[in-house]
Amino acid sequence: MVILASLVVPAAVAVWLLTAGRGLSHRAANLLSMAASVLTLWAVLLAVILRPVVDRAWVPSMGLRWQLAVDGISAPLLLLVAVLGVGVVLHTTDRPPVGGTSPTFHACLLLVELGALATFYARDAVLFFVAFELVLVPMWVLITRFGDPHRAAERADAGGRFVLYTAFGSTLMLVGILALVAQAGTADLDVLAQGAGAGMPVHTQVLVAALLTAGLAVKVPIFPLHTWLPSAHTIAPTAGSVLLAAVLLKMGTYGLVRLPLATLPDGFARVAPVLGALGAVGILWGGLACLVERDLKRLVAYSSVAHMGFVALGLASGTRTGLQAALFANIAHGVISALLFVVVGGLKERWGSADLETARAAVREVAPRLGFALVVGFAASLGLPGLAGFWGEFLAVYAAWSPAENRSTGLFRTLAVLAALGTVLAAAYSLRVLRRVWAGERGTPMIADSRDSEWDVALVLVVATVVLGVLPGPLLSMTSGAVDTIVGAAR
Amino acid sequence: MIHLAGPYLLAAVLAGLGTYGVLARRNAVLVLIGIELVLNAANVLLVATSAAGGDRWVAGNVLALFVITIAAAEVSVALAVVLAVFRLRGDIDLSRGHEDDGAAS
Amino acid sequence: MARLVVLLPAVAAAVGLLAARHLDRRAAHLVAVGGSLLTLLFALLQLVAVHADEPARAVRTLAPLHAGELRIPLELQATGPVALIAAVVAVVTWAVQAFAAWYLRDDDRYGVFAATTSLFSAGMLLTVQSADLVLTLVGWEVMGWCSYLLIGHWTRKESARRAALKAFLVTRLADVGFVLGVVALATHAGSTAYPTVIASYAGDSPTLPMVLLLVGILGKSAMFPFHDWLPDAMEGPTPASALIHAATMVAAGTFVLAQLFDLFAASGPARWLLALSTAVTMVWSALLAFGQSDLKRLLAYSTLSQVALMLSALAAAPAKEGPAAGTLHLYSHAFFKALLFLAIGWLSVTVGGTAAALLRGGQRGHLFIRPAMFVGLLSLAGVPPLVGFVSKEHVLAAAEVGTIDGQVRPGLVLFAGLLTVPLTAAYCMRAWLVLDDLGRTAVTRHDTDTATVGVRWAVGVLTVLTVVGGVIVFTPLLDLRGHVSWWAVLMSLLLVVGAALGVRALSGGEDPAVRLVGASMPRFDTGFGIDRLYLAVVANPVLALARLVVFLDREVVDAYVRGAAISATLGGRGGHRAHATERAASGLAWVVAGVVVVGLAGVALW
Amino acid sequence: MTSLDVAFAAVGVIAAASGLLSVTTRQVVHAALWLVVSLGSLAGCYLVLGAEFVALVQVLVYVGAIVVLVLFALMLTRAPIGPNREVSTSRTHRVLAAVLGAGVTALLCAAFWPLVHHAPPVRRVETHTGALAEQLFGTWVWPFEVLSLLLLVALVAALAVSRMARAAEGAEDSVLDHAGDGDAVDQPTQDVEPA
Repeated sequence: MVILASLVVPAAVAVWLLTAGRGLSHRAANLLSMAASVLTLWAVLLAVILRPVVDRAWVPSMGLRWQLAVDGISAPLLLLVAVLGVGVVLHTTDRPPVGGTSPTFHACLLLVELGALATFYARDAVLFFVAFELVLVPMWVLITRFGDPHRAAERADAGGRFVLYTAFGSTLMLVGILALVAQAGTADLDVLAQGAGAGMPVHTQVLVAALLTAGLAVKVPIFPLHTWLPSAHTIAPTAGSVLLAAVLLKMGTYGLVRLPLATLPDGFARVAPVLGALGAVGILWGGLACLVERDLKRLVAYSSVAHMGFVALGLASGTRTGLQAALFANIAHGVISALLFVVVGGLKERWGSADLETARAAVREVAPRLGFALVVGFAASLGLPGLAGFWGEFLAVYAAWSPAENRSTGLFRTLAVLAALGTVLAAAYSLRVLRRVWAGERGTPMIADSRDSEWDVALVLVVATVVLGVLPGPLLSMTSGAVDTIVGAAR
Repeated sequence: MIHLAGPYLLAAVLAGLGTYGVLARRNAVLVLIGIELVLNAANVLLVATSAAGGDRWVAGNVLALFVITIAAAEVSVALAVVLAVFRLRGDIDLSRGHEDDGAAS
Repeated sequence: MARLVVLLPAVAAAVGLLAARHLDRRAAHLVAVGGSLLTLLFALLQLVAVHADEPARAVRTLAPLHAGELRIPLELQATGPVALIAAVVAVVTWAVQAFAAWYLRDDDRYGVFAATTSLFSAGMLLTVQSADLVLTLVGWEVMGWCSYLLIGHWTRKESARRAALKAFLVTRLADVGFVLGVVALATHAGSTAYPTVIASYAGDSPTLPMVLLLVGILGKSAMFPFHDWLPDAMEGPTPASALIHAATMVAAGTFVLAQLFDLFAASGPARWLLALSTAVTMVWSALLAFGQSDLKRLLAYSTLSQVALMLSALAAAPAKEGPAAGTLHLYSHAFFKALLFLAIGWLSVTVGGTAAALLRGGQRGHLFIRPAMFVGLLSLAGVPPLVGFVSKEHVLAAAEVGTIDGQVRPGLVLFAGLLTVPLTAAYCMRAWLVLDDLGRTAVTRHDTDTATVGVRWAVGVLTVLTVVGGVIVFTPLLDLRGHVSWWAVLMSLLLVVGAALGVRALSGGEDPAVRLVGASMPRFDTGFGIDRLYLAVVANPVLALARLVVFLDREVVDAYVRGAAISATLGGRGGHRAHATERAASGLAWVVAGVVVVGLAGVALW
Repeated sequence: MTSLDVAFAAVGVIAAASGLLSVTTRQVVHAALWLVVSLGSLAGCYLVLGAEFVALVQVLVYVGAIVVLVLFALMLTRAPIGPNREVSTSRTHRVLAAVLGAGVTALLCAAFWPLVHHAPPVRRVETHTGALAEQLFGTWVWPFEVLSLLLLVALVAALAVSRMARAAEGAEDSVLDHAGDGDAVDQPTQDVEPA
């Protein structure tokens, strides 16, 4: 019941905002969306605690079911989405969107939240796909209509690139899902995971796993399928960037866990070395790109590529530690990148552009709060212990150093070394940004410090970053049961 | 007693002829004749199935009637279009392309 | 107790950070100094408790982490050496906090500085107390980050920004080795608890993990070839330098290695690596120290040399000797180096800088600084019975035992150590001559010394500890098994006295470095261009690679994407052009042809 | 071969042959007339298959109404009397069309082959008009009603299309008038559309 409530509330409000409520003022739309997202958050909280199950027939002739549930893997992601759902609406309170009407903007935010929640709830492969695709359109609207108002051509380019690239990935994934469902005769993800690809010839498993992995890798994104991400992030409004980084990318990694890894362990074992290697290359690639990138938002986007490389590496290692690492890094990246995009988006808004080469006032001097959040964000981004980023990356390196028996130890240890070197690059680009943006002696031109809703959001994220870093135990134990099930079934 | 091979063969032949008629004619009205032949091939199949029995709702015959009705509707609209085109272009030659239009006007 | 020792400074840091934002500096001061005093109190209580009862081998903190196959128990320990070093760290932290409150009295960011210092000490105490590799790593990295913030405290100064960046990046690069070493050790044991890890290697040689770990330690301890970040770090406020150099970050590696000494002793290549690196650093930085034009940088190079001495004890000591000599030197170095830094910081406030030329005769007539400096420099040079002498002799003794056994590696360390002894004495003498400038007659008295009671207490306590700290060898806290032979003592004493007198004789009333080194002093100041070497070997190639990556990203990886878009557009345009003159009849024919082909395919496949 | 088979073969061959003629003849009107023959003999086929009502409707609607409509259309479009090469497409096109027609036949034969291969003859079931009426106004009444609606819509649509064509004619004339003014059409700022 609470599951349905958490889906129906944003859906209903979004549809109402898009149809009857189009004339609402910014304030009214914001209040309404706030109410909806807070309600959703409560419903998700209840769902995470109560763990109910919804199971109704959907397309009986095809064996598809309207099957929704919560487990250890999806629970943290659901919470993340619900909290950020409130966060982005709160963040929008003081800044009416440019480029379209406020109700449309809020409706898009709610729809993205709805799609993400449905994706994480879904226990039916086809339902998962449908929910997965649901997010595309509102996100596209956010990018192309509400994006950077100064650059119309790039808005269209970024939005189109985002939609076409991810739709391309989704097509691959759809083919994989259909092949999987047709071969196994069921679309129930739990049943598929228990079956673990039994009775399927190995080459079919490898093919299907490769299709699924490739499709989902676009969304994650994993090198070399990442080029949609920087442009989308650069153009998207702050709330859009936050959702993109903290919600959409997570759907890709979640899909990797649920689909190829859980349902086709033997096939995935063959694909994993490639995935792991691309993840490690992504870590270095993203880190290196950040060293010379001029646009601050693009830089954060590239750092996302690097961080998702750790997730991919953890997933590829095939151990429980690796899976735990990936899930932790996933959540941690959600929080950290959300924080960074809130801060960086705020800076871009104040500066008028996000170019790093332009001489500006040092943020530490003129806007200490923003500066503080920026420092915490980048410190967490470079994997500082005590902040959220550390555990996932450390455990991912550990998992790569000691991969599962059926993985090549030599290869994975090389990848572990590369990934560890990637953390140095992360340190280098983080400090580069801090040195250019945060530290300095200039006090002009003055920019306003962060306050009100923006600061509230940033503060919540800072606290979340610290809490996750200091107390990783609850999150790790939340995921451990489900991880044991998945890897246990694979063994 | 009847072999179903006959009706089936007739249906196949009529469909082929109809296809040929559609493709080989330049005159739009004659194209319509080809379409009628294809529709009738379908009708032959329907009636033959009905004749083979085991049809509680007489679907074969009823559907054949429906097809005839639809054919009538289709022909009336199609002929209206043909006449409209004729009035616009002065002919109903399907082998003439757009650039010929441009040249003509 | 152990938990409180770690937790208190962390809480002080958090509260201090809040205080720095919302309250006045008085509150920040209270939190920082009070927190460090409380920490000191608990550290001392812990020391007493350890002395009285059974040492606590494992103290639970948070619930153990179950990260899949890996077990992370997150435990602390409180053995004798641990409690001792924790107490030392607490003392130095308190002294630094008390000093900083006065030193940074005009700084608008004192609150942040104090909070960062608290956090820094929390990191160090965590590293010291941890019985878990992951906790060690956490403390290790937290220290690294705090050192970045402390060195770069004056962000309005470009040189400080650069020094902070350099310090963090160099140590972080080396930390790759540390992380991988931890990971490799944990992989072997399936757990990160020290006892489990050590037990799992019974009979196994942990060469690779220890070499990796060692790389990290070399970086953090600023050993050759990572040594250049430390002198640059002098850009930070002097209290921060005192903290970083004396008892914490730079020396932390010694203690971590001492904890893992059983493993380290079993891995020859790692010990060779350490011996080579420390021998080079010891001698080279002692040489460089002599030629510095800035006395604070002189102290920085002396830190390098002394930390190298500490670590060399671990490289040289035979397995049966244990790591106690290194720990002892860590203990003594903490006191006298903190003392020296605080004294010179105090002095710099009164004269307005730390350059040798400015400081000439600066301390004359100063009631506090002069004796403090005297004791500190004597201890650094290794004059009995000061604490520096005691520990240095133990280190040399440990190397000597190995050398007598006929091993090359301890011999190398002993040789380097014996070279370092006179060099150290030489630069100490030079510092003293500069500060006390015997040839100068007119000395400006500094009546306007504003130092607070806290500062006087801090310097006084450190002075006393430097003088009497040596008695530690008569307690059972450190398991010292080496025996200092009388002839070694005699030899090093002769070397010290000879070098000191030689420098004195050469000076002739001038700064001896100016006379000896003269024109090449700027090259000493830049460490003979090692910074440019870093740039040329690491930074510039990486940046070039980064530019290549960006180019490839735009022109190759993305080219496929754009290529797909362009080909789709071209295809569409071509199709549109082809259809522009379409005849209905041929269009129909194509459609039917397509349908037939699809049908045929269906029938054929069916 | 049963007697019904023979009867069906007789009418079937007539239907097929006249169908062939109707799509190949060069005389436009003949094509329509051959279609009459073909559809009529198909009605015979239905009779043989026992569907008397369908046969009747076939004659009434197809032969009586549709073909007449076609003839009207031919006349209204000034179809030439006598053989005319212009009614068919070029030779290559026709060859392609023949191939595709044969392909369709082959395809259908291939699809039907498994159904009739070695199948024994079946008993013919006659559908009486009464039974048909019962079903048509019982089971199928809603589709039937929808179809009647469709017919109505088709009628209206036919009317509308012919009227629209007349309106478009007028519009085209006016566009041509403007085009005659020179290069005014090329200027996007100028509104060339008549109100």
